[in-house]
Amino acid sequence: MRSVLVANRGEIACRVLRACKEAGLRAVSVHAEDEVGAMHTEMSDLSLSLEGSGAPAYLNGDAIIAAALANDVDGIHPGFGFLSERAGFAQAVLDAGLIWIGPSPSAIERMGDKMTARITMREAGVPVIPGEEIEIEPSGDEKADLEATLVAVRSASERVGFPLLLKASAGGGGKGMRAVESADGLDEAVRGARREAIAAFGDGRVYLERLLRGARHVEVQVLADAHGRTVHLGERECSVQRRHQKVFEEAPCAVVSEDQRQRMGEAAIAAAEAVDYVGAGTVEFLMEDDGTFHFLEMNTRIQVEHPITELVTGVDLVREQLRIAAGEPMSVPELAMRGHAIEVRIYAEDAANGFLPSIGPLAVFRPPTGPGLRLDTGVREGDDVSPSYDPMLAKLIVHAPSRDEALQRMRRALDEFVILGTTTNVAFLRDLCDLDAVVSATTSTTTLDDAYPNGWEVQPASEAVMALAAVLASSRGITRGDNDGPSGPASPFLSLNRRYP
Amino acid sequence: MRSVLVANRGEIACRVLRACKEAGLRAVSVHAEDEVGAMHTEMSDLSLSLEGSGAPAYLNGDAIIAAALANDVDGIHPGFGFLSERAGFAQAVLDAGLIWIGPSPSAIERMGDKMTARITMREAGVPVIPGEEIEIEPSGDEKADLEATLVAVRSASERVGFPLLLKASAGGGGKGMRAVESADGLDEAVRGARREAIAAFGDGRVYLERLLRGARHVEVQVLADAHGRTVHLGERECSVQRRHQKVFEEAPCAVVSEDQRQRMGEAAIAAAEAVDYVGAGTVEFLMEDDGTFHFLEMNTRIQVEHPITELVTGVDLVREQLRIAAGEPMSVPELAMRGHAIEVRIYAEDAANGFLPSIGPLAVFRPPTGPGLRLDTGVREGDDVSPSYDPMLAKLIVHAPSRDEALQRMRRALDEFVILGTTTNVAFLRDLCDLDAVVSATTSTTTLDDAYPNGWEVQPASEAVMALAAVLASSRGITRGDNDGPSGPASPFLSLNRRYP
Amino acid sequence: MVDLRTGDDVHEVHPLPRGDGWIVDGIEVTPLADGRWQVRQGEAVSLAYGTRIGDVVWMHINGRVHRIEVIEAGAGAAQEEGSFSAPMPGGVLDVLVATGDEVTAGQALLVLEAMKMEHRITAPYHGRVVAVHVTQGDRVQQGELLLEVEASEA
Amino acid sequence: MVDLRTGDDVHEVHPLPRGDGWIVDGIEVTPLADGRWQVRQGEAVSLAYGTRIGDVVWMHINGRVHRIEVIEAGAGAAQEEGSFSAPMPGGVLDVLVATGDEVTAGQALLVLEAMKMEHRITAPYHGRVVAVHVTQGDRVQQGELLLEVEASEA
Repeated sequence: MRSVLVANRGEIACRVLRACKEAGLRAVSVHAEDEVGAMHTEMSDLSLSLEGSGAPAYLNGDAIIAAALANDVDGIHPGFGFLSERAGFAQAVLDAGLIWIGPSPSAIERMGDKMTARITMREAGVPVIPGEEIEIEPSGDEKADLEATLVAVRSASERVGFPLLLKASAGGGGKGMRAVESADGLDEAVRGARREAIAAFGDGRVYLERLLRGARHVEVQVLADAHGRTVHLGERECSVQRRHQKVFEEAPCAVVSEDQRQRMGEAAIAAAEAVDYVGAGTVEFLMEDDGTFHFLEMNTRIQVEHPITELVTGVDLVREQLRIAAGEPMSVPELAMRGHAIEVRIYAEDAANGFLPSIGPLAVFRPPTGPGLRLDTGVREGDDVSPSYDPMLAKLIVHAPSRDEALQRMRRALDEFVILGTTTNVAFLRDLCDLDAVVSATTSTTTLDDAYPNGWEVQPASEAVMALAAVLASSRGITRGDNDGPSGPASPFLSLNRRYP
Repeated sequence: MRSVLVANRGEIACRVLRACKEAGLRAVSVHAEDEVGAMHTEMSDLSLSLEGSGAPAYLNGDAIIAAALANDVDGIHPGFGFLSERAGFAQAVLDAGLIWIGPSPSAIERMGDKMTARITMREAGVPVIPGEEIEIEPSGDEKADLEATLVAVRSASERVGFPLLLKASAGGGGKGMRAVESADGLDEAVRGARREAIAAFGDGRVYLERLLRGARHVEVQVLADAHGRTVHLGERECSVQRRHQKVFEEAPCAVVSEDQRQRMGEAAIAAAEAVDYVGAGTVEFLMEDDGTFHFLEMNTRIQVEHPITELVTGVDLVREQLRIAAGEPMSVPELAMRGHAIEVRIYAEDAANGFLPSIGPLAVFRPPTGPGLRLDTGVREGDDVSPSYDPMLAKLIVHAPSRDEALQRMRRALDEFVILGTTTNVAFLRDLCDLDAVVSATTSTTTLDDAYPNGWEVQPASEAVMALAAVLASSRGITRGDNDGPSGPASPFLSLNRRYP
Repeated sequence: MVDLRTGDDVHEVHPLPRGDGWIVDGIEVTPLADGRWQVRQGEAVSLAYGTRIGDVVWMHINGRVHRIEVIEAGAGAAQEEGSFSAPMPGGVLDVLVATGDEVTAGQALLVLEAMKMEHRITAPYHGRVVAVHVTQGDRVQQGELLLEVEASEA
Repeated sequence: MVDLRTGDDVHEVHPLPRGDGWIVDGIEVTPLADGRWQVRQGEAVSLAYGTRIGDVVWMHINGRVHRIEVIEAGAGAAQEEGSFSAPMPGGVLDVLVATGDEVTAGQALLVLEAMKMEHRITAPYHGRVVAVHVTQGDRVQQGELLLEVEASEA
C-alpha cells in the first residue's frame, strides 16, 4: 500500500491524512465543491474534487472509487460517519481492486444492523440489553411499513416495559433514536425515528431496548489483525451525552477495576471474533452500578473518541489501522494504561438553546497550548462554519497522571480556548468539568438531564464585559460580505486597526 | 502554599503559570514595561509590572520579592535562565519568608559554580571530563584578573591539550563558552568568554576541559523531595547543538541500554545527594562511543527540554516541583518509559546566516495540531519578536510509539508550522529530521558542524513560489507602524482583503 | 452612546476616550496588539480578545466567551415577541400547527431539518397561532419568519 | 510587473488577472479565505499562506517558508556591495579594524551585541576597509551602515 484516499472531511480526515503522511504514504483527500481549501485538503498531497456540495458529495461512493482508480490510489480509509459503515461501499472498494481500510463487508453488515448484532452477540454469549427486535421486512411502501411497525412496536413495548429506547437498526450517533417514557409518546417517536433513519441511512427498521436509567456508557477498543491476533485496549467511559450524542469522554473509566476490565475486554474480543473482525473497532456496553454490563452495539470503524485510548495506552490506532490493512501484524505491546485522558467535543452549537447548531465565521480561533493537550481539529481561524455539515469542529483532549489532574488540565485548557464569530459549546463543556457527577466520577447517561432539567444557561455578563462590549460596539465593525475580494471572512482585526473615528 | 509568583517570561513562564492554575494555586506573573499583554501575563490571575524594559527588569530580584510580598504571594518559581540559578536570590526569597521553588541556595551555589561542581562530583566518585580549573580570585580589577587568567590558562592548556573547551565557571546555555583548536586562538577566546560571562553573570572565572569530539550529550533528570526520596527519570539526548546551544532533543537516548540507564541514573542520584538536592534538576554527561560517561554539569532548575521526559515517563515535572516545594512527597511511580519523544526549539533566527537572531512581527503564527504533538509557546499570532529578549519563541514536542514514528511525526508537524513575518529556524529543524546522523541515531555534539561545514542553506524558490510571490507583491502590503492605533502589527490580511487596486 | 442587548435587557453604555483607550463606568479598556484588550476594574486586570462582526460584539474574557448584540440608533425595531424565526438555514420538515390553533407551552409547532438533524420549534407559552409563513418542504434562511403566536392571558 | 529578489538574483515577473485570481508564467494563483492561497501548476495543486509586509513577501507553501524581497520601481538603489549594515538592533562591542586596513576573507571586522549574544561581522573576501561609520559603545538600528570594505583584485 503506497497511496491512501481518505473518503471523509473535517477533523477525522485531517487525523487520518496526517497518519498517512507519517507512515510515508501518499495522502489523497477528496472535497466537495464548497470545501475547496478546507483544512483537510491542506493536509493531503493531492485533493480530488467531488461533484456537488454538502454531505451528498462525500456519500457518493461510486465517484470516490472512480477518483481513487484514476489517481493511483491503493487504499481507501473511510474515517467515521459518511460511508464508513456501509458494507456495500466496502464491498465496492474491494471489487474495484482497492484495499479497504476497515473490517470485512460481512462484519460491517452483521454489526451495522443493530438487530442482527444483538442476535449475533446473544448467540456468542455476550450479554445484551433486555429488549425486542421489530422484524418487519421493508415492502418499499413506507406508509404500510410504518403502520406495520407501529403495530409491532405497540405490542413489543408492553413486554419490554417503559421507559424504553426506540432505536433505528441502521442508526448511530444518536440519529434515529428516541427515549419513550410511556405509551403516549410511542407513535410519534416511531414516526420521528423512522423518518430520521430513512433520511440518514435509507433504512427505517427499529428495535426496542429497556431504558437503563443511571447506567454508564462504557466501551472497549479492540484491534484485530489478519494474522489472527485480537486485542483489547481497555475501556472508555462516554456516559455524558446530550441528545444521545457523546460530548465528554474519558479513559479509563474511574469505576472499572482491573478484574472488570479483564472481563469486559474478553467479552469485546469475543464480540469481534464472532464476526471474524479485522481492524479497529469498538464494542459498546451499558454498565450498571453493580458492574453488570450489557452489549449495546459494535462500531466497525475508528471512533470519534479514539484519542483518549491512544493517550493512555500509547498506541497510535490509526497508524495500526494502516498497518493492519497493509497485511502487516499490528505493533501493539501488552496493555499498560498510564494516567487519565479526557476528550471534549467542540461543537458549533448553542448549548443555551437546546444545543441547536450554529453557523458563522471562525473570526478568531485560538486553541490552547501547553503540556498534556491534544487538539484534533478540522477547522482553523478564518474558516466558515456551514450548515451543510456536522457541527463538530474539533476535539480537545487532555492527558495527565491522574483523573483529578486531567480535569484540572481540561478546565485550564477550556478557559484558554478562544473562538469568536460562531457560537460553540466551549463554556458548556467548561461547566461540565465542575459538575458534581463529573468531579466525583458518578456520571451516567442521564447526568446531563439531571444536571440541567431546564437546560444550561450562559453566565450573565459582568460589568467588565459590558464595558469592553461598549468599546467594541463603538468600533466600525465588519459587515460580512462587504469585501470586494473573493476571500472568506474578513480579518476580525480590521475593525480594530481602524478603530479611531 | 496558595499563591505562586513566576519570576520569568516567555514559554517557561506560561508553562509554570499553567501548572499553578492546574494545581489550584493563584498564578501571579510579572512583566517588564515592554511586555504589557505578553502571553505569559495572559496565563496568570494577576500580573505585576516591573520597572524597566528587557532582561534587566526580570533580573531585579529585590523588586520581584517586594512585589511578591505586597501581593500575598507565598512562593516564587524562577523558571530557567534569569534568576533561576542565582543562589543569592534564592536566599533572599527564603529570608523574605517566601517559599523558593527550587533547591537550596547552597545546592545552587555548589553546582552553579562549574568549577566547584567538578570538584564536588570528583569527590563523590562521579567521573568528570579531564580538565583543569583556573583558580584566580577576582580582585575587582578586570584588567589584572584577565592578565592573570591568560597566564594560568596558557599554562593549563598545555596539560589539558588541544582541542579544548574554555568555559565560564558561572556559565550556561552556551554563554561564556569557546572551543579552542590551538594555542593561537586561546587569548582571544579567553577575552571573549570572560567578557560574555561578566556581562551575563557578573563573573568571569573560567576553566578548561578536554574537547571530547564525537561524544554525545546525555543528561539525566532527577527529582528529590524533602522526605528523603531521590529518583531519576531516565535520560535525554541533546547532542545536536548549534553555537553550543541545544536545538533538537530526544528521550530516551537511542543507544543507552537498560543497564547503562541504571548506571547513569545512579551517578545522577549520587550527584544530587552530594549536595542534599531537593527539587527538579538535571545531571549532564558527555557519553563516548564505548558508553563511558563524564559529568559535565548539573542544572539546578527545570530545563528547557523537560517536556520530552514528561512525555516518555508520564510525570508532570513542574507539578512535582510545586508539590515538593509545598513539602509534600512527590507523586512519582516507578520509572517506566514509553515510546519516544523529540523536542525542537523554535528560534527567531536566521539559520542560513550564522543563526543570527531575527526580529519582526509574528504576522501569521499557526502551529500544527493533531495527535502526539505538544507546543510550549511564549508567543502567539500578532506578537512582536523584540531584540530585548532571548530568541527562543516556542518548543515543539512530539511523542510516538517508536523513534522512527516520532521523527515522522516531527517532520509532519514542522511541515505544517506556519510562521510569517519573522525569520525562524523551522526549515532548518525540518532538514535536521532528514540528516543521516539524526535518522541513524548517531548524533554527537559535532553533528551540525560536520553536516554543514559551510553553513546551512535555504532551499531555492520554485516557480510556484515565485508565482505566488509576484501576486503577493502586487498587493498593497502593510507598512509597519503606519496604523493610527496604538496596537501592534497590523493584521497580515489587511492587504489581502484590499487586494484589488 | 451605545445600546447593548443581553438576554431581554437593553443596556445603555457610554465609553469615553481616555489616554490610549476608554473609560466606561469607571472601567478602563485599553487596546493591545492584534485584537487583544486590557480591561481594568480597580485592582482587577483582565486580558481579553474582542471583535465586532456585524451587529454582534464577541469577546473572550476571564475564560468565557460573550456574545452581545449591538442596537444601532435608527435600526428597525427588534423582533416582535411571539414571532418565531429560523434559528439557522434549513428545510421545513413538518408544520404541526395552523393559523388559529390554540397551543400550550412546550408544544411542538414546526420541525426544521438542518445539519442532518431535526430541530423542533416549540411554543414558550400558551397562546394562539396568528400566522404561519412557511409550508412543508420550504427552504428557509436564518432569521426568516416562520410563524407567529400570540400569548393568551395567563 | 514586479521585481523580486532571491539571493543575488532579481526576477521580473508579470502576474495577469484571470478569473478569480492570477496567472503567472502559466501558474494559476487563486486566493482562498483569510490569507490562504491555491497555487496550481499543471496537475500539482498547493495550498499556501502568504502575506506582504513592507517590502517583503512571506509565504508558506509545500511545508516551507519563503521570504522574498520586492523591489519597488523608483526605490533607492539596493545596498552597495561591500557595505556592511547591522543585521539587527544592538550595541557595538568592539571595532576591530580601521579605515585603510587590509583585511582577509573571514577576518573579524566588528563585534555586535544583541539578544545577550555576541555577533561577529566578518569580511566575506580579501580587501581594504574604506570607511568605518561606528565606534565602540554605539547603539545601532537594524540596517544602519557599519562599515565599507572594497574588494581587492583577486
